[in-house]
Amino acid sequence: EDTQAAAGEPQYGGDLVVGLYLEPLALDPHRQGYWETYRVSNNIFEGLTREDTTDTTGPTEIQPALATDWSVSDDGTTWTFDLRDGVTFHDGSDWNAEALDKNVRRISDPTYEFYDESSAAKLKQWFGTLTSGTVVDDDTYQFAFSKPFLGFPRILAQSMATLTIGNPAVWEQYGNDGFADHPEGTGPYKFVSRTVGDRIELEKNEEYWGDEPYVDTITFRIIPNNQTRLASLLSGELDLISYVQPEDVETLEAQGFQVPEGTGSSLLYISYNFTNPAFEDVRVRQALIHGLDRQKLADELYNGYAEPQYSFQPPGNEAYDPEVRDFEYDPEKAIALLEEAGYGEGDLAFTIVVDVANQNTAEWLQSQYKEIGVDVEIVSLDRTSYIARAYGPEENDGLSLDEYGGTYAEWLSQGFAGLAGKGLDPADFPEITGAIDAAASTADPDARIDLWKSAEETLRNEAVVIPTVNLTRYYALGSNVEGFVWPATNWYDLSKVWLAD
Amino acid sequence: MGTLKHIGWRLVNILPVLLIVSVLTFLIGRLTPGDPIQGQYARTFSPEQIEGIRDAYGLNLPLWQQYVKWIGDLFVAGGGRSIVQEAPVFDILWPNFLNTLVLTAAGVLICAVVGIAIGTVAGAHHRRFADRFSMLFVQVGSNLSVYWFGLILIWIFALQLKWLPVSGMQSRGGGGFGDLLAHLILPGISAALISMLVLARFVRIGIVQEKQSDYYKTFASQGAGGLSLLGKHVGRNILPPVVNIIGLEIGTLITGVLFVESVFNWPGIGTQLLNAVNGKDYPLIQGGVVLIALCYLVVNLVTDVAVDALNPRLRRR
Amino acid sequence: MTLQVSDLVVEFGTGDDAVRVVDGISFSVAAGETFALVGESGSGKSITAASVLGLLPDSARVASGSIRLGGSELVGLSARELRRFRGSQVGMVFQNPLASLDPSFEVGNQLREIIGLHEPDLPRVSREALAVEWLGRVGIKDAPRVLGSYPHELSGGMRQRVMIAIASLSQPALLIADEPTTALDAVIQKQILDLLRNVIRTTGSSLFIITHDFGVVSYVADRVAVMRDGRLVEQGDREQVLAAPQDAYTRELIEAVPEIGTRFALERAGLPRRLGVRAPDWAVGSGSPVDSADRADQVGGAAPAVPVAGAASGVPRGEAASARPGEPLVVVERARKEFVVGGIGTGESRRSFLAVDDVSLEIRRGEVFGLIGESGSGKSTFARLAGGLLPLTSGTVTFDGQPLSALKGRGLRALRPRFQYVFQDATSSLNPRVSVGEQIVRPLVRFGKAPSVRAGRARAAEVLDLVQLPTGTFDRFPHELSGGQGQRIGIARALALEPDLLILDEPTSALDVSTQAAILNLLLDLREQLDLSYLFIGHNLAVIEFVCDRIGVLEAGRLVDVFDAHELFAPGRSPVTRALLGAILPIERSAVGAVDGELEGLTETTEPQPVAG
Amino acid sequence: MALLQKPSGEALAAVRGPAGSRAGGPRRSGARRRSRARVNAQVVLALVIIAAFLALALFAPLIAPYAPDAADAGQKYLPFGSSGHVFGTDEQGRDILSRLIWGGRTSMVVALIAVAASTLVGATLALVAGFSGDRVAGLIMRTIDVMFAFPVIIAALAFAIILGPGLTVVVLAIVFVATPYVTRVVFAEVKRHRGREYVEAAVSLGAGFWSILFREVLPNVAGQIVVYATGLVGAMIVFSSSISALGIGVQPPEADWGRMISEGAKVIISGNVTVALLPGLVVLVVALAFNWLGDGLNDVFDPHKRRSRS
Ligand SMILES: Nc1ncnc2c1ncn2[C@@H]1O[C@H](COP(=O)(O)OP(=O)(O)OP(=O)(O)O)[C@@H](O)[C@H]1O
Ligand SMILES: Nc1ncnc2c1ncn2[C@@H]1O[C@H](COP(=O)(O)OP(=O)(O)OP(=O)(O)O)[C@@H](O)[C@H]1O
Ligand SMILES: [Mg+2]
Ligand SMILES: [Mg+2]
Repeated sequence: EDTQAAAGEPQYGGDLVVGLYLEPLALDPHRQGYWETYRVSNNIFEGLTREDTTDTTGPTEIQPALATDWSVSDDGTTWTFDLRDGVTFHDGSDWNAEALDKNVRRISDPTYEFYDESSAAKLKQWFGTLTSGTVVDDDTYQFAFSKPFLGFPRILAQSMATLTIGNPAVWEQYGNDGFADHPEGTGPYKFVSRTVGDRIELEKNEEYWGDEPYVDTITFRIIPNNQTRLASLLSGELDLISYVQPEDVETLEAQGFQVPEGTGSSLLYISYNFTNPAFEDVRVRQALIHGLDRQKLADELYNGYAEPQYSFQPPGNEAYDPEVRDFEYDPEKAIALLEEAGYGEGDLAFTIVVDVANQNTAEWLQSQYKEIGVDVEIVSLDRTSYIARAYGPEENDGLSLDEYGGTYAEWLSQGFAGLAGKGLDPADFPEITGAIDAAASTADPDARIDLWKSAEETLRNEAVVIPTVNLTRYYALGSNVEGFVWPATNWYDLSKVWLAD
Repeated sequence: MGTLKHIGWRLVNILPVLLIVSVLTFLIGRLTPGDPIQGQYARTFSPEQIEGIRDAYGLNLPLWQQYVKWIGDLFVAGGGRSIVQEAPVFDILWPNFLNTLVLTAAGVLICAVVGIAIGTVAGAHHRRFADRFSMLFVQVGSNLSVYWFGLILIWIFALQLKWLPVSGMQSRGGGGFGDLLAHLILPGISAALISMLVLARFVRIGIVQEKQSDYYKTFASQGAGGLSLLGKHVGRNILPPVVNIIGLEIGTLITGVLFVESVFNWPGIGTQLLNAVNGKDYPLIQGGVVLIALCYLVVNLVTDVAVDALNPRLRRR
Repeated sequence: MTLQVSDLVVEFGTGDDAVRVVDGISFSVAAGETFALVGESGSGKSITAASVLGLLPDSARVASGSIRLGGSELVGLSARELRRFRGSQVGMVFQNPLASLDPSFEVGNQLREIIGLHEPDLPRVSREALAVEWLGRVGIKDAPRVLGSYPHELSGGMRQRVMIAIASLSQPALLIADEPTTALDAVIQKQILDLLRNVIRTTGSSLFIITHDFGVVSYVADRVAVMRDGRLVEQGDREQVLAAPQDAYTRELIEAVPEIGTRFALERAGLPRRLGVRAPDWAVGSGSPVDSADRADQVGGAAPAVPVAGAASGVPRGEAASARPGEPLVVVERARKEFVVGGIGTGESRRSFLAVDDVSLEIRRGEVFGLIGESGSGKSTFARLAGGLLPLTSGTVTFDGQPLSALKGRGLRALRPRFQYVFQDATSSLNPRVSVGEQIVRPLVRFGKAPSVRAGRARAAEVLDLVQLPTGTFDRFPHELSGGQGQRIGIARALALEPDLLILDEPTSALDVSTQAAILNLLLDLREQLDLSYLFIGHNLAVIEFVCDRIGVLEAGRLVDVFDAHELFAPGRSPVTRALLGAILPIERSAVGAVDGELEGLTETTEPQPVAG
Repeated sequence: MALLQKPSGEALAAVRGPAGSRAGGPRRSGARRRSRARVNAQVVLALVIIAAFLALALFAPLIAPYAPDAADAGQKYLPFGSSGHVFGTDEQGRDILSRLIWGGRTSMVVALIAVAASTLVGATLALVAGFSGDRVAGLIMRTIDVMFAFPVIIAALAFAIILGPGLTVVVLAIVFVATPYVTRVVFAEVKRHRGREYVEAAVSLGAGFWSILFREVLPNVAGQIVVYATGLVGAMIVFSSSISALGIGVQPPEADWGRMISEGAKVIISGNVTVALLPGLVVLVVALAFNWLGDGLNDVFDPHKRRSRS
């Protein structure tokens, strides 16, 4: 927010170069994944709704995008959207209910010529209960679900497994597979070119329906090596980078770079291997939470550029409550609980499985748990092997580390589904599943958030997961980059960014 | 066997080698845990949903069918489609591959020129100061991790002195050939260092040994000396190992520059392969390995033929 | 320009470890003069020669003394300063010509380069022409093929001639030739010596020649020095040294020179066929200053050689051996060997070259079969075929009833110890990285000829002793040996296995006559004791006649003549044979002038050559 | 055996020189010549360095001031020369000096074992291929091609997945990477010796295939092999850092130079010089020592050098 305050009169023009830390996935609105992808693609595609990307504290408000208005039936199953008028795709063709319908059919209607099986599979999580999509008139469209789905508008504004809008003319011309090579939507920037492994270039969409974006072109460069990305920013080759390392914050600030403070809506969390019998005992799980000093973790490992987290709902989430606490740091208690569960000092031993990127966290945890008499061994793996191991754990595996989260309350059900992949049998936790089901399918908009909060509470009480920290410094910008806001979600809006001289 | 026949035979041999490589890569990919879908969706999707996506990508078909389909794709469908990037494999790999070749060429050139020069100086001044000093220079250079040393180069030349760019192949807004060269210098040097030491050491020993040979005396006795003797006769006699090592170096760099690529963010095939591995993107991994394998095989073949051609005793078989 | 060497001391190593191999020698070579250095193998001749040009091995250095060339001191000059003298003023033919060419370049290329060193402005065509001309001068007829060949594709003699051409073509003021004609047949040898003499005569330069061949000394030398153990034991005018040697060693040397007819003289006298053994009348008649007492002394105080040797077998043993009708040991039938030359990458069209052309012969058990012929006629190639080292293009080789040419792997290897091979190029045939002792021991142990390594060593020491090398040689590496020492290692290595057949490719070319005599006697002794057979290739006809029972003559790969050694001079010999005989260089020993009448007659019938004056 | 004794050669004796001065050059006692390798200063230095590091590794528990995994994250990234932590601390606040000392245990041993193994395998394959017919040589060299063609990361990952990450994987990955190189380098050297006369001589002396390879040709290429192999030691420690960066190597918090380098590389630009530079320098010193040792050993294999009495 301070960047805006300092800003003078915004200027148009220039090339904004953004350093990404990951190669984005396909630029296809229905196949995309990862935030880093969305940080690129939300300049090209828009959804029916969007999050308020000027809100730095959250929960972000849902704003109209390609839809101007929406309403839900009383039973919570049917959503009707009024579509924005006068919007065109990048090739000039019209945005209307027909176009939306083709998007819907692409992911849900096997009879459609361009039904895309893989998109459908990926979107099934939210669209599995979709019973019909109906063109009411040129500017009105209706979604009908078999169950109440009050979270729908916010889901529509997400990056993954959701229905952002692509130009149907493109898949009609190039086929479903060809879309990613010719990504076209309605967004403020148009796709120019992409070299996988190197860069993606966008140019300003002169016909954009919203406010005119400032910079003429945006170049996204993919620079996975943290040090190189840092150096490229320092040398002025980049204007903006994501995934700043805590170690680098001071260096950057000392040299006049901006490292805005904020919170995304994700968190680092530790989950248990439920196939390991040791973790069947809730006391053991609680002990491991009591034994963890999250404040110290944030201070020591992240140089204070992270906030400790106590809830499985990340900050920025609509159901996030900063006040809730799970099991606070209390090593004595942890030791006592372990004792109770039958583990004396050194009796409990397991491995922590991590992605190399989180190796230092694991090392820190290792010494932390030593203090409560738990012996931890580290297995640090490359990304795929990590996922494979974490989601197909070996017997002695204990903990694994992930980072994820979203602004939508339904994230809780996703996170919980993910835990199931790690061997948690939902049937063992009927209270949790019950609470989640109740929240997900409520038809009462006023009760919805509270239901999710209490679902989170059941989860918290059962100690099925250890929320850990949330990073507070994630992006860094050159000193001449103005108008950048780190909203309380996992991406940003570049159409508001401008370059000072 | 005649030379031509021999080359033909070697060319024919490439096929089975490629076949084995392709089968192995395929099997390693499929038989080890983890898959591209799980990699992307495990955190938020339930196991059943993930299974559904796998179906959509045909990953649940019998292995042999997948293999056969992929082999077919190699020839007609641009190597199949990347599961993660959703694009034809060779469309993704080809530009990166060319970039890698550019970097490799620069690396090999620098390596050959500097390595041979240092080896020559050292060999010609065996056990004297120039020998020790110049060898120390390459020894130091080559025994530093590229991963590490590359960053130091960046720190010095790009951040402190601001002479050279940090990363990538082109400056903001693109640039001409000069710009490319500027981007090529640091990665080129880093790549060259990987094998420079081996080359320099072989040149050095070669020279020392050749200088003891009788023919060296013959020419010395005729007043030949200095560069002509070193360059022509010694040079020619140590050429086979030198060519061999340079051939190896080319091969090495094609995948070995992975770390150079990573440090200097050179958009090359190594990075792609690493991405592919990280995402367990089967078609991309397989296509990449086959492409690299083919490269290696060709480079090795050319090297072998060249080395044999350089040996008069082997040439006329 | 004169070469003036005074008090030259050359040592290997320094300090206490230093080994002195040249021990204070002085001599000079005047302009227009030919100076011959003869002497014991390993006495330091080559080292002396190499020190002139500063081309000593790395580990050797001139410890003291001076080498002056036309007024400039060469000792102590840097390599760069020395380079001014090399080639242009001093040319050098190294002792081991077989490895002295760059293996990676065609001969023509190397010749052109060296011509370019001396005449940088000469265009390529003229260089080529000059190269061809010089190859012609050294007796190479098919110059184009040779120019386009790699060194390993040439015969030993061809390479040696190329070396001579290289050293001579700049017509240096001083030409140092270290045993320049060892691999050459008599005809070529004479041609080359004539050439060298001519050069010297016309340009007023000097020739410093190291040789073992007293024929050569007689033919070209003005002055002669005799070297032994790093010292010059005698030096003087040729006539004086040859005719009236002062030093006992010189006398010993001269006496050991094999000459045409010696064998028959011994036979007639009923004496064993051994060199250094002379029919008493002959010895007396020769007026040699070596008196019998002196000789008895050398025998080591034993009883006089002749009676003892005779008594040992009762009959002249040589006769007995050659008369015995042994069954055939080796049968070669219609052997052909074709080499392919040219082809891809050589810039020449691919064609084949017949090195051995339809040769059939037998070697009988206990026989010494001599093979002679011009250089490049295919002797070594034939020997390799007979020894199972090269595959035949067609034909068969049978050894003791077993078809060698059809045997492979294990079967062939089992036979290996029974036929052995002494390579023409001794140095190259030794493994440079294995000590010579080890190289002798290995085959012994391998074939169970020595039950243990220890026994093998003992045995190696024995054979080293047989070939007159000190036991200390055991631990040396090939590069630490002189030419003759290396050659003897090759012989020792093969002999130690006691093979049935020994193929000897110019086995004594690098040996001084005294050592040569010892080796030849040894071979003859062994043959008698062990019933060995030899295939003996040589250029020195006196040696061939002395040791061989039958002789075959090769010309351009074809066997043109086979005859009994007694019939060497018989009418009906092929023109090649006659030419070779005609080119023999007699030794001008004034007192020996009265050789046996028979011998003299023979020499006359074969166009005796004028002796150099 | 009794056969070839001194021939009955009184006649022979007649041509021999006076007793004691047999032909054969200058007298020297044979005994003193055996393996008087003059070890040069460089080799001594190299051996001292290597021995020192091995000793440090061996006695790590006694020497290292701290346990290698004794972390105090509150004390992280202390610079060089800090009191209590002379070499500073790393991102977990562990003592770098102690980690370097302990790290030698894994790094040196791993590199040595792996390099030795790949040299053994590679050199053997190369020798065999160099002296075999087209068919066998082709088979060997094409197999090597398969290994070559396989990108390192994929191979390393495959090992890691099959065996689980750890030391064995590092060793195997190094062997996998290094073997084809050794093979091709040695193969080219070996081929130069095919057709040499000494080999022909060995054949005529009845040497069998293996004997020619290992007793005749090997000594002639051993120098090159040693030079190459010793060069690999440093390179492979460095390479293991790359594997570590992929998460395949030695598992944390165990100390390992390769891992320390890759961790250091994460903060070079950030300016944490100590943690970034020290491990690299240690590996450099060790690598240099091995290089020098290799050059020295090469001289030992070269009889020209071995006897150089200078
Ligand atoms: N590199 C070396 N290291 C040690 N000793 C050597 C070396 N080269 C030669 N010698 C020894 O020096 C002595 C003189 O050698 P030189 O080659 O001069 O003998 P030579 O008189 O030419 O003998 P030949 O007639 O056999 O060629 C020999 O005893 C030889 O063994
Ligand atoms: N490997 C080869 N390739 C091609 N030609 C060869 C090869 N070896 C020998 N020759 C040729 O075969 C012919 C016979 O060579 P060989 O060595 O048998 O001669 P030689 O009779 O032993 O001669 P010298 O007395 O000079 O040693 C020569 O003309 C030579 O150039
Ligand atoms: Mg000599
Ligand atoms: Mg010959």
